[in-house]
Amino acid sequence: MNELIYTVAFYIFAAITVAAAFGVVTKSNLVHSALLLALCFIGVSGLYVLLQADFLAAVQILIYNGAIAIVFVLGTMLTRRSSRHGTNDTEVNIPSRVVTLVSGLFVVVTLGVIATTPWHYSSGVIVEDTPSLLAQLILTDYMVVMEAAAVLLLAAMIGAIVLAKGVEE
Amino acid sequence: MNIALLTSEIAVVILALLIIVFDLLMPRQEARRSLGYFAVCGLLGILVYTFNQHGASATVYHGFFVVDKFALFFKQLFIVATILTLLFSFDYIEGLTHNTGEFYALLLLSLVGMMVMASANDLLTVFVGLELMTIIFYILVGFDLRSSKSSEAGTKYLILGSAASAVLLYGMSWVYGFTGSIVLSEIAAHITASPAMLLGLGLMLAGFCFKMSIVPFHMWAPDVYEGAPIPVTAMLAMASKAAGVAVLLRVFLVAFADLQAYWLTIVSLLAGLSMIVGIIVAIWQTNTKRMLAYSSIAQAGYILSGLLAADAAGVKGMLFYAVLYMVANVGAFAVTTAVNNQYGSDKIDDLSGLSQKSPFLAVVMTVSLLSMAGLPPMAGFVGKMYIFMAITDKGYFWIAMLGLVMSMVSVYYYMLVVKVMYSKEAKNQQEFTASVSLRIVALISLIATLFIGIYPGPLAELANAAARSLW
Amino acid sequence: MFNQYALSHAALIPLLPAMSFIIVGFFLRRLPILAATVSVCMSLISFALSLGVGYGVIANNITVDNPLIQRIPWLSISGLTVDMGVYIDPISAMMLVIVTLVALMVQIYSIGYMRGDAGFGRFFAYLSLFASAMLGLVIAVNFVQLFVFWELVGLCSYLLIGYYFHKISAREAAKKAFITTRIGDFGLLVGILFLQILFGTLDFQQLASNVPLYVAEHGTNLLTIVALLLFLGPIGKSGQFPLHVWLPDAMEGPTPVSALIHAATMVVAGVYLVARAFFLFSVLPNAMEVIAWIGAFTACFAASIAFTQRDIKRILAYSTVSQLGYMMLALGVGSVTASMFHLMTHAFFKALMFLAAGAVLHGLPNKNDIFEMGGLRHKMPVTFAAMTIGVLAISGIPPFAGFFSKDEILLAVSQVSMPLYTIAVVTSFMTAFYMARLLIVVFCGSEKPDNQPHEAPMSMRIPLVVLGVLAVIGGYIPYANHFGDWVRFGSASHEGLHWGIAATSTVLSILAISLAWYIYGSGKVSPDKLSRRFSTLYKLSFHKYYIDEFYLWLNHTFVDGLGKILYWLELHFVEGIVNGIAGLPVGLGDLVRKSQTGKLQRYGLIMFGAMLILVVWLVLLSPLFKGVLSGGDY
Amino acid sequence: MIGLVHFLTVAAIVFAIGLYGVLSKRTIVGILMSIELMLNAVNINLIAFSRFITPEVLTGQIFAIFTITVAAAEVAVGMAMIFRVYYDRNTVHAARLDEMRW
Amino acid sequence: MVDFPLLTTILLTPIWGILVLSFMPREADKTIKMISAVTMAIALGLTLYAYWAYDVSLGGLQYIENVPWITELGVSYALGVDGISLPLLLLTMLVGFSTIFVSWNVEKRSKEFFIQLLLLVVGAIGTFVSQDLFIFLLFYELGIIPSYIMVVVWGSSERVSKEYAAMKLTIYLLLGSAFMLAGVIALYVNAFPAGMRTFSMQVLAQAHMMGNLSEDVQVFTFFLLLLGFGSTLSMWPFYSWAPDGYAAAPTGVSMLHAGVLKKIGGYGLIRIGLLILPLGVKFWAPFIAFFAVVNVLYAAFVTIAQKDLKYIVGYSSISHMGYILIGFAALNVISIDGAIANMFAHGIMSALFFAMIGLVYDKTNTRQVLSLGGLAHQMPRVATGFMLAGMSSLGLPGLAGFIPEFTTFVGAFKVYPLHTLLAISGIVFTALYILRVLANVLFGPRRAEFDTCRDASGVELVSLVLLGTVLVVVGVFPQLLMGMVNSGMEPVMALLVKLHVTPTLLGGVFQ
Repeated sequence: MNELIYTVAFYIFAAITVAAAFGVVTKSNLVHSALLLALCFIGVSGLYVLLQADFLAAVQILIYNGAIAIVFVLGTMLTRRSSRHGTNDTEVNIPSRVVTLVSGLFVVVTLGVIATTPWHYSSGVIVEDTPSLLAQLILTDYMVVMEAAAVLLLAAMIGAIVLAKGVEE
Repeated sequence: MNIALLTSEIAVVILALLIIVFDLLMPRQEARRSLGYFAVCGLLGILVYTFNQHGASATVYHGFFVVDKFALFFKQLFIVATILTLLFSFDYIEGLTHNTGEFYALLLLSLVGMMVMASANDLLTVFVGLELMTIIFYILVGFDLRSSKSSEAGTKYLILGSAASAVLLYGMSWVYGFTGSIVLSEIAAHITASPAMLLGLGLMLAGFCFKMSIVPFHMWAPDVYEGAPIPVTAMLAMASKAAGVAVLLRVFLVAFADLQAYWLTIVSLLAGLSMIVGIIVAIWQTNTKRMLAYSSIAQAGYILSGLLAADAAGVKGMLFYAVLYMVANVGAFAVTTAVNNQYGSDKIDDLSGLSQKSPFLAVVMTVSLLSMAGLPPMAGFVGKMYIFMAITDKGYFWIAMLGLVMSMVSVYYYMLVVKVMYSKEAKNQQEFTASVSLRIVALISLIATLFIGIYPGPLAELANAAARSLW
Repeated sequence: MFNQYALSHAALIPLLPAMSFIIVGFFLRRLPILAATVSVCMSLISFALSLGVGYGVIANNITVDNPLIQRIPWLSISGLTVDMGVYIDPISAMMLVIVTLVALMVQIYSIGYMRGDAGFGRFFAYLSLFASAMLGLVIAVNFVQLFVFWELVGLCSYLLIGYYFHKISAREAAKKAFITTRIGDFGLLVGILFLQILFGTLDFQQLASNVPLYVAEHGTNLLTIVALLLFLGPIGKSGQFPLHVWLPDAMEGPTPVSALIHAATMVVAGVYLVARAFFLFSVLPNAMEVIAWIGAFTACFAASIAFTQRDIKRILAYSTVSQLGYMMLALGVGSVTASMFHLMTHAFFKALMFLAAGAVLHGLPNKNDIFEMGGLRHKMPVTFAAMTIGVLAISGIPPFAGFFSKDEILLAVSQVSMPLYTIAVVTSFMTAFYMARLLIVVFCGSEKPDNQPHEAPMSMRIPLVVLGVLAVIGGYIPYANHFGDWVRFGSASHEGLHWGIAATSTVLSILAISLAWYIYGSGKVSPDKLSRRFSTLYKLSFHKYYIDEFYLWLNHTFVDGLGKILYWLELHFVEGIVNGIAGLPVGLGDLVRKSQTGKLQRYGLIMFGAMLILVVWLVLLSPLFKGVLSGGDY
Repeated sequence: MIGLVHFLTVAAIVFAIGLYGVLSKRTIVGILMSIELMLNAVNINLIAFSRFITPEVLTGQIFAIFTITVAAAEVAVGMAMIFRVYYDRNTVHAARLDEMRW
Repeated sequence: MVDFPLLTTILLTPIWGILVLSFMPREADKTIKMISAVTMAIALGLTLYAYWAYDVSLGGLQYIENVPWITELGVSYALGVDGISLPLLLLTMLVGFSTIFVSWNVEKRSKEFFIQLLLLVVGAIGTFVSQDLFIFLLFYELGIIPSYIMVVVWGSSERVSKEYAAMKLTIYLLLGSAFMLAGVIALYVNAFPAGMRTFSMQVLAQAHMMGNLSEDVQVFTFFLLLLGFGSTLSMWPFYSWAPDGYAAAPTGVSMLHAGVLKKIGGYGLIRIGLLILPLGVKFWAPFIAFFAVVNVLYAAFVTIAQKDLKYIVGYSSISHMGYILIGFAALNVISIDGAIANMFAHGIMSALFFAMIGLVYDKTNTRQVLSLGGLAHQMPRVATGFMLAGMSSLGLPGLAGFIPEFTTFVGAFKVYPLHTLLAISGIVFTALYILRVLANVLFGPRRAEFDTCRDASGVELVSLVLLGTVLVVVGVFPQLLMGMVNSGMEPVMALLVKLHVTPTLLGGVFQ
């Protein structure tokens, strides 16, 4: 029973994720894309829950939906008047069958790999209290990475400011 | 937990932060050159300090971060590259932007990224270090706010770089998934030639090749090099590429060594392709930076080919080559900067009559270019010999052959530049000025190129020690 | 005493003129009198030494079987040693005397002839160099030395023919001489190389002892080829058919040069070479036959051309060719004695005639055509006398020098081959005819009104007299003194005159002279009419059988043509390939860079495409993947 | 039974869709979104592996956290860059960015 | 005396010259020239001393210096000369010294010019004195780039533009050297197992003896070297850089290239090819012999069709290289002696030729044979130089060209009779074109338009006198050269004996 729910939930979330993702790339209206992207993120966070990564699911919602998707929507709005002058769609875009071919082939290969690889499943116990373990790990083993990431965020912030501020002054 | 091993990285971060602070404290109108000197002095201090770390080969944090001769070699390379780049670009940067302080700070932070990469001993550190460096470079590439080329270059780099990062990351996830670990040595222990492993390996190789601008993952490089401010281009060419090499070496030789049979052929093809494409396309370039970009693609091919030996000799060759390539590029970019300061553009034609206006810079340019082409007695020749001897030993003679032939073809377009400098008349009779620091950098590059070419012993020993510490 | 000194210091004979060359050439070029003095003095000493050598040869009983040889190493490397040295036997001693004598005479003569010429010093320097080279050739101890000096005389010939280098004709003639003889030298060099390979030595003495052994062991086939190759050298140098074409043109040089080089000395170098290498030729009957026939043919052929020539020096040139043919013929039938004898007498009378011709030209500047001269005997008695002696000598009229030597040749030929003998006799007739023609046309008849001839100055007359005397007595005295005992190959042969042969040739010569008188002197027959009657023959002869034209055509068509074709290929094909290869990376680069469209998604496509290929490749390589695909399980 | 393979499959599909988007979206913003999709696919992979391969050490989850961090930084810089481009040329169409080529 | 580093001094003298020149003000034209001249004079003097003091009877390498350089690679700064290299070193000096004076009239940017000229010379010196392959390579390519610059800046465009010619020369030589480098790498890696590797020519020569180099390796490696050295030597079909390059180059560069740098190819074939890879040489020798003949004849015929003096000498020097090649290919002591001596003789000769052409060009502003004529009237000295060079070129005895050619033929004829025969026939064609040139340029009627041209005088005479004297002295006393060359043949002889050179084609005739 539990398993069934799990299965159903998985398929629902998977469907949401894939469908939304598909929408993101196929919709020509960017705002729609951005909203679908947010939906997709939600689907993904659902999958995280299924994978017993509650903390990640929360982070996903917070950062992706709360920040990134919003930024996208904002960005889309701000650049909406984008001039398409001089762009010739037929000339510019890569024929979609080529793109489809590449992506399709990639999926096929990956699926082949997934199917043929002998995974070394672990029979270990799943950690229950993920957030605290994560916190501990990040501040010990992964401290360098954490520091680097911090620096990265700082730099990105400075950079974003400098770039966005422009040359008006 | 030996935090002392992180000292140099932390010091650079502090330096960067100090610069930001000072930048804020300084009056708006005051020139920021003092910040540049400050950065240079700081880096010099750190450079000296890194020599202190020699001998200590240790890992910290669950083996995620390793300080060995290999890492130190690259760190010193990055620091030197940064110092030299800063020195020759003071004038340029001041003409470029008002955000000089931020520029210096970001440059230093990207240096931190590279240093982290050099020491990274697990996939996550590799990834974060790489992103730290790359993302800052996205910003720096787009830093010339007046130039639409700069923002175009930044965007291209950002989009393609992020996509490549995604690919790299996806590859890492497969490797992690199959081996159950992200630490390189543990990966090596669990590795088998399973499809997932190879998929991950392939994706990671693609990702690294992108960073190193190996054909056919090189497409971004010419546009980005051309659009970016010169010091950034220089850093991209010298340091970012070297950082790519550093992680590539560590990952492939430590983690993936057992799968050599699978990746060697591909690497040989990629290296060969890079040499060919980089050189034949460079022939057509009219922009100095773009020409150097293609040339750097070819150089990346040469460096990569050293991987084919998959032993200490090959790695030694690569490290050696990375250094001399850096030295040569410093010279070339310094001259380009000087010319750009003069004329405001980077066309090869702008070099006209340089041999008359500034014979010294003309000589530096010539020697640098020829070093890249690999002509004796310049350093490039020795570097190529090291690499090619190592790979010939392992049966990749055809690559050596191809490399030598292509390097001579490359002389063709280097000669076109030389011709412009020596036989064309200058555009105007204006006095040619170049700052002292730029001249010093050019002189250093010249002397180093010739010295390494004629007496490669010391550097080779350093590189050798660094290479051996990988095993 | 002196002859001992001369013998032991024979090396000085060529060295003295060489010294003179250096002194004159580098220091005295602008000082004509000193230049002439130095070179004449040197020649004189050389001549004296040569006489000493000649006397020493007789006194010390040095024979051809017992030569006096001095050597110093010139070149010595592993496996090859080449000496320079002095090889004195009667033959070379005779040559030394002749060469130094003629050289001396010509130099004295030149003092007058060349007076006032801008290049006076240069001229004497060249003459000295030539004398030195020729003498070096004469005393060669081995083929290399011989070849070295052989080439050097060629050079001097070139320089002296082209002495009036402002004249295009002289320049072309010099070039032609060099190149033509070079063709012969090619054969000579190859022959020498063969000898070196076959015998491991080029020394005459050693070769002479090795050749018979070789022949006994290996037969003569290869050696015959070698000998014929060697003979190519003489063909070129001694103006034998078919390489005779340069010699008449060589008359563009100053007349003393023609006398010295192209009549008396250098051109006989070929003959001398064959005589010197007779140990080789003599054992090769086939080669000998070829030599004989070439000689005979050349003699007759050149004579037939000389018939119709109008240029005084050219007539003499063809007669030289013809006489050289005689000498070759004599060698070909095995008589070194006859050949050398004729060489000597020929040197005297031919030099005499040339110098006489020079005197004529000196008296009548810028006139070469004999038919524009005429009646010169009054104004130029000495010259006339000299020329007459020369003509009589060459025609073989007793007791002049030519009679004895020619008789010797005819005798030798008659003992070997009747057809050759016939040719020789006919040639003798022709010779007498055209020489008489020359003499008559130039000196007899009436004077041309616009000519202002004058006799030559003293310095020019002395040599005429000396040589004239020699041309008279130069035959009989050697003949009487058993020339053949000394100058010989193998056993001495001295049979005396064969009266039948002597009479035949003498009678024929007199007939020929008479005929010439009848046609050209008496005025009863118009030469023009005759020439019109036999116009085809006349034209053939006058145009030298069109051989020059033929060679020119050959040269233009094949050599220049091939050059042009190859150069065309070079420009369009080789360059094309080179530029094509060079263009390959450039063109390819252009193609590749077109993929750099600037559109980032294109870049992305290429990147992802490459990534895909890479991944597919790797994954397909995986043994597991393959195992699964082929149905196995893991 | 839903297992690792299923999650990996979803991730693969999302990644491929992202890849498709990178190549086919017309504006830079769209492309950036597609890249985010790819990164999310990676995260699914990582967390799935973390769950099934190394449940006791959470490596994958930590990796995912950093991926998210980096993605955020990337987006921030990316949007700033897009504003610059838009400011410079009044367009965010990828195909218009071809001032430099060949 | 033994300890005095003579070769280093010789090598360093021009380098000091370069350093001094780089700090001279650009305007000090005369001083710059004087410094170059003095430098080269010192170097020439030292070389003459070395030549004189070399113990011929002892033979072998002398003036040896050996300082470990890059120990891990087995590179050492090893210098030394023997009978093979010493004549070539002397040649370098003689020609180098002359070029300074030939270039005396360079006014434009003279500082750069002389620095690069000296660089060219240094490169040549280095290749000839080094006994270490690595050092050899270091110097080998040193001259190429300065050549490029000099051609581009100071050259002249005639049939092709100087830019084209310079590029062709550069790329051609460099591509050749790429193959050569590949060959050297292959040699280095195969000669000894890792850890014992070395670049020392002496030690590498042992590898064959020790059986380390299989025949296949030698054949392949030598093929690569042949491509490299062959193009340096302008072996057919790798010659097409030479005529254009010489034609476009300023006189001094033409002299150095045709006279000296080209010879590095021949030197390399012997020093690196024959001594280190004998089996490879043996395998390729018949091919080389064939190419040699093509070189001689093809180039001779092409020369015949030329109208430009420099092209004539250019193609003619290609033709002459055939003699060197066939001497090399014959693989016996006499012919190799001849080949080496020929390098010397040809070097002097072609340098003199180019010097004279340079003078003519300076004075008349044309190099077209057809627009020249009768120059012997106005310029007897130049004419003398032309004559000397021309006559040496066609192998006239008494000048330097003859004995080398003769010995080459003697040696080669034994092994390749047919080839040699064809090659010898080249002397006829050589005579043809040389004499045509001499006739058309020097002789003929006086032309009024050249009456203003003054004969060579002052420094212009230096090259004429020096090179002309050498031509004559070596021609008259060939042992001066041949004795030296032959003393260097000892190691070659030992090898050749071992090789059991089997004659090919018609070679059997003589056995």
